Amino acid sequence: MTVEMSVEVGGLRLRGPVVAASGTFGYGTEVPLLERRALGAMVSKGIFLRPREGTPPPRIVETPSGMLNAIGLQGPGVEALIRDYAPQWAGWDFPVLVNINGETAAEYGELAARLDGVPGIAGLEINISCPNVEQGGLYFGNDPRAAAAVTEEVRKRTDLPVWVKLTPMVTDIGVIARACEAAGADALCAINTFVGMSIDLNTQQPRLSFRTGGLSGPAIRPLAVHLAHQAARAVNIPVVGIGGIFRADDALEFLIAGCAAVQVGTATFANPRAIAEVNDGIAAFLASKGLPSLSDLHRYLPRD
Amino acid sequence: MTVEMSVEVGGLRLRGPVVAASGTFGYGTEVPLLERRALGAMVSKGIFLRPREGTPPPRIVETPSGMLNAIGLQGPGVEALIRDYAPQWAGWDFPVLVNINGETAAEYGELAARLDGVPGIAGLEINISCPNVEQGGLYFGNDPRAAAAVTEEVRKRTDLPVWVKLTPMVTDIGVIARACEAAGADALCAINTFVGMSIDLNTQQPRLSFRTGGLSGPAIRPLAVHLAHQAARAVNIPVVGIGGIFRADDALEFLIAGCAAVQVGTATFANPRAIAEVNDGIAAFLASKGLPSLSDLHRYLPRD
Amino acid sequence: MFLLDGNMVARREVARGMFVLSVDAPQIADSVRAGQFVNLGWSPGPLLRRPFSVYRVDGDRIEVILKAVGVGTAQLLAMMPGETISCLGPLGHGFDLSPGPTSVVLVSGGLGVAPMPLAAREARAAGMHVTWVHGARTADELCTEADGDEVIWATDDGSQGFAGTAVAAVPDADLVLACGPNRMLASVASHWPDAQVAVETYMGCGTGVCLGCAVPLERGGYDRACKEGPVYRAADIDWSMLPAHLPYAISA
Amino acid sequence: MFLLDGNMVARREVARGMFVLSVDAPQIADSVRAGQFVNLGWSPGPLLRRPFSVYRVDGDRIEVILKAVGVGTAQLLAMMPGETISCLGPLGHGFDLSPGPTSVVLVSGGLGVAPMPLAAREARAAGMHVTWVHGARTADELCTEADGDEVIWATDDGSQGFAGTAVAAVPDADLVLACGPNRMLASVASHWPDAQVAVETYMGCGTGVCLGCAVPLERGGYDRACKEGPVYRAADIDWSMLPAHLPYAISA
Ligand SMILES: Cc1cc2nc3c(=O)[nH]c(=O)nc-3n(C[C@H](O)[C@H](O)[C@H](O)COP(=O)(O)OP(=O)(O)OC[C@H]3O[C@@H](n4cnc5c(N)ncnc54)[C@H](O)[C@@H]3O)c2cc1C
Ligand SMILES: Cc1cc2nc3c(=O)[nH]c(=O)nc-3n(C[C@H](O)[C@H](O)[C@H](O)COP(=O)(O)OP(=O)(O)OC[C@H]3O[C@@H](n4cnc5c(N)ncnc54)[C@H](O)[C@@H]3O)c2cc1C
Ligand SMILES: Cc1cc2nc3c(=O)[nH]c(=O)nc-3n(C[C@H](O)[C@H](O)[C@H](O)COP(=O)(O)O)c2cc1C
Ligand SMILES: Cc1cc2nc3c(=O)[nH]c(=O)nc-3n(C[C@H](O)[C@H](O)[C@H](O)COP(=O)(O)O)c2cc1C
Ligand code: FES
Ligand code: FES
Repeated sequence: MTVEMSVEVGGLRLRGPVVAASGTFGYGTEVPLLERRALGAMVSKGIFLRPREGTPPPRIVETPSGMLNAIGLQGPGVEALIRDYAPQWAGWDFPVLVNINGETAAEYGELAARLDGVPGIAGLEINISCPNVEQGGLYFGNDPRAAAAVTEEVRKRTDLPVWVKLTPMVTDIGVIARACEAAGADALCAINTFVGMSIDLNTQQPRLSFRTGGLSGPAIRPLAVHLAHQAARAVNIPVVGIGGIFRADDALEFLIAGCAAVQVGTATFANPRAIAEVNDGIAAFLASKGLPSLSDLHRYLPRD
Repeated sequence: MTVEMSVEVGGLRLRGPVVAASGTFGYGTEVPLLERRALGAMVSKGIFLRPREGTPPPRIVETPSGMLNAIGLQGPGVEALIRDYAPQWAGWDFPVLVNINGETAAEYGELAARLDGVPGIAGLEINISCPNVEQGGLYFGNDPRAAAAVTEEVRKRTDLPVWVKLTPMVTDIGVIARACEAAGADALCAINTFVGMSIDLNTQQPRLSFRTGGLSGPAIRPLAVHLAHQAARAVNIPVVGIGGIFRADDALEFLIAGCAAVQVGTATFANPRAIAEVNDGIAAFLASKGLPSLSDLHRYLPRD
Repeated sequence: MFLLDGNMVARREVARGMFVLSVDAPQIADSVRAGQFVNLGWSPGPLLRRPFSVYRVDGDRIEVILKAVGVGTAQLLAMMPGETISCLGPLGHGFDLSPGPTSVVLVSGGLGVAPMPLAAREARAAGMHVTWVHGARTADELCTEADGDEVIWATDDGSQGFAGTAVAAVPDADLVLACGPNRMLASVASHWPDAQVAVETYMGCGTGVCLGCAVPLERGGYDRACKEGPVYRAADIDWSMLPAHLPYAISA
Repeated sequence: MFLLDGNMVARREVARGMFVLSVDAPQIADSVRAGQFVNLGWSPGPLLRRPFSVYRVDGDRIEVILKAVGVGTAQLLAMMPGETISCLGPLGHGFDLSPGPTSVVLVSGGLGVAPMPLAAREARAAGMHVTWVHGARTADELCTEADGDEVIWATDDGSQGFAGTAVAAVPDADLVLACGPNRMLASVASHWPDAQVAVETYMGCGTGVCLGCAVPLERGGYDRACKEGPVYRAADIDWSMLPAHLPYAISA
């Protein structure tokens, strides 16, 4: 039985529901082992307008069933991205979204304008887990108004599909989700990493040079499933589930919880074939249940 | 070298910094293996004014390096607690705090009044991770005003030491911490479980009958260390660190991050000797560093 | 209750995919009663311990019987003799086999055979005639180590013994003891309200502190399977509220 | 780059607590160059793979050398021959041993010996005279498998060979290659700016996608140890910003 795996997510038709998550797949040029046929789409490493050096080492630390990272959004800046990577992407058979980052809503808008219409760039993912310098460093994603402002600014400056990637450390993710939907997002991605800290007993200082880092991996999966479910219940646009997906069963939890697609991040570090295995496992599950297509999967979305 | 392990936490002098966490130690009468000498204090299972049946099974599910629980605060109600357990506690050589829960601030206040002066009860731990029925089910702990209102209500009705146990799923734990401090808390406990969900692929429904549950265990430790650190930076009263402590090294991360003491929960399920091992391991670490007492441990609390 | 680091000394196969592990655990072997269980942990292993009925006792050793149904059981079965398993037990409240009844039927489905050898031993010690009724889907899934004065086999496909469920094959007796999927125990309850059944629930601690192992009662409220249970009078349980879809149930 | 499930076939001790594991990994054995590494994973094991230099190649087998310094290395050393290790590699950019220089010194401290046997092989193939300088705290921590035309031992306590660090024992040569604690490499850099050094960093992916393995450069910015490294021209690294307290460094 062949299963129809394609899915429409926020203005993009993906051949399958498994997307490579930002920051865990570089610019798509590094991982040679991956079976690319399984990629629904790819989100590039987060980019700023200008080049960024990133944080000093140590940048990562392993934790129980997870890892903390503080890369500091190292990257070449948008011009180099357009020059060096977009032309390669233009030839690929899956869409590439660029993960955009800024310190002010205006910076996000400028990025959107610069990337609009560039061949090879199929869409934008707004990373709102960035400190808002105009609001004293509070994350954009923590405040529905700031999140909406960024989304609106980007929406105005581009015709590309706009996905907004939500931050998990908020009191009510539904409020932020609705604010972004109202501001013009085509899809939401839930969730980014949780802020965590690990202390080195020898130095009695944080292990990461940046002190805190973002927690990813299976440790956060139950939290991510809950938050993606809450977001999916709150809005009418598609939600892409992210957080600790290592195997097809994990992805299916998000899909059943109401997500249209999923992103796989940390898993790729442990298993460079993870995306292919997740994709194929979802197809096998659907086939075993006699479901002809992904869209026939039961979504668990009670609106009580 | 003997190390001075005693510590003063919010109106109570504990012989050691390791406290049994609420809901993971019953009423202290069940775990016969534990070496009680190592217990700094114990927090009893959460109690309401009236008896509660709790949620139907399944109530727990294992997740990567963690577990979800939805016990539903099953318990006999405050009168039975006073009748059946307090007299036993009165004879013990470590203090017992009662974890109190309500649906309105007034209910918390009534509990505090009822427990005030009862022999065997050394203090109260307010669990503010309860839905506030007067605010449409939003957790008390999610809103600084509601958290302060509960704390104030309890403070007014008792002379017992009052610890407030913070919920982690908030945008800024420092704000809640300061609100509780200002409302009269003697100490803060950080943190309670995170809300999570796990989906059963066979039934395509949540595995827990209550749908969501609280995530505990090593999975959340990096998040808990960060939040406890944030809380400790925000206030001048002691903070008790909680979340995923399985070994002495884990507890030391919280202590270095600025906590005065720690609570051990889920670890006791996997290892009934966990509390003793954590306590003894802390003493051994201090000795190995040549520190004569717990209070000589370096606290990492930059206030930038 | 003891907490021991036990040496895993042997493994044998007793049905297709069903194995018995022997673990050195002297104090537990000495004190365990039929229907009680041990909570096993190992390293590297899952976060929580895994509960298993004690199957037999052999000198200083306890035996547990299992199949690979998930991560933990697969890891246990991949262990080599010589590796260490942490054993917490004996736990729970076992079968009541005080003298009185003259005959007992031990009814088990699949892995539900687990507590029955100890039950047979205690029943015989109390002077009862023991009938062993053991069912599975098909002949090669029957646990071959039968231990009754009389033995009745039952298979869903009729490939050995009685064609049908173990419950349908139960003869008359003073006392009925049962273990198996919760679905099967619910059927036992409808035939023999006074039967003693060993139920299964997810467990957090195994020692009574977490309230995770809730067993819904007919009279309302919940008991702890690890403390008041896992053995109950069949009619005391509210079967409609006890989940029937635990992995063990699927594989039985 | 290959991803192979390799059979662990043997283990031998080469210094106190220091072991060599042999793993079947034909394509990696065929293609690996000195200074490259493999990223090892196993189940049940830690979340992330663990990077190890390839120590030797023996037919279809690669060898890695390690001590138990943490959870992962302890698990690897507890494995029995016959168990499976997932091998991702060869990874990174190794030593440049193209013909030209007539003599090379291979300087290693503790586990820094790891990439040296392959380096010796390639250096000899390129016609160089190989001096092997290997240091440790004390005699029984020296890796006994020396492989140079000339061998110099160094111990901090003077219990064997030169009394002092390996770096202090280095003779003149056209080329210096070094591996060991980052502290030691910083000292190499101050003596021989053109030395090729293999550094260590924490790693997420090992394949260049996570940017976790940042190596601070003298000219500013960061390189990826797993892609542009782990071998660098000594003077190109900003040693003041490279952490010196990784566990491996502690144990060396
Ligand atoms: C009192 C009692 C006695 C038992 N005796 C036996 C026995 O003798 N032989 C045997 O094979 N099995 C027995 N079981 C079931 C056994 O505990 C589970 O099969 C085992 O825990 C599954 O672990 P896993 O990691 O392989 O499965 P997973 O499904 O990977 O486990 C995930 C989680 O679910 C729990 N879990 C899964 N299935 C069950 C289950 N059926 N019951 C309780 N918890 C479960 C696990 O403990 C774990 O927390 C008993 C259960 C109980 C409660
Ligand atoms: C390119 C490279 C080659 C290496 N070659 C060897 C070798 O040949 N032999 C050898 O014994 N060791 C080698 N190491 C170090 C080895 O990878 C670590 O000792 C090992 O990862 C420690 O794992 P653990 O689980 O035992 O330690 P833990 O401290 O429990 O590990 C926790 C985390 O820290 C990381 N980590 C800990 N120490 C190091 C370290 N020194 N370097 C990188 N990551 C670390 C682990 O990967 C893991 O993510 C190499 C490291 C790198 C980067
Ligand atoms: C090393 C690393 C770098 C990341 N960089 C980014 C980034 O640049 N932009 C972004 O939006 N998310 C970034 N993330 C977050 C991931 O895209 C993803 O949301 C998160 O890791 C949770 O998914 P996972 O558990 O599958 O990894 C990064 C994650 C990791 C581990
Ligand atoms: C089964 C279970 C029951 C719990 N019951 C309560 C409770 O009644 N009141 C409360 O404030 N916290 C309760 N908690 C939360 C713990 O006290 C603790 O805050 C949390 O589990 C994190 O710590 P840990 O990772 O060490 O378990 C419970 C936790 C578990 C696992
Ligand atoms: S398993 Fe914890 S109370 Fe029964
Ligand atoms: S380890 Fe991921 S980029 Fe080097």
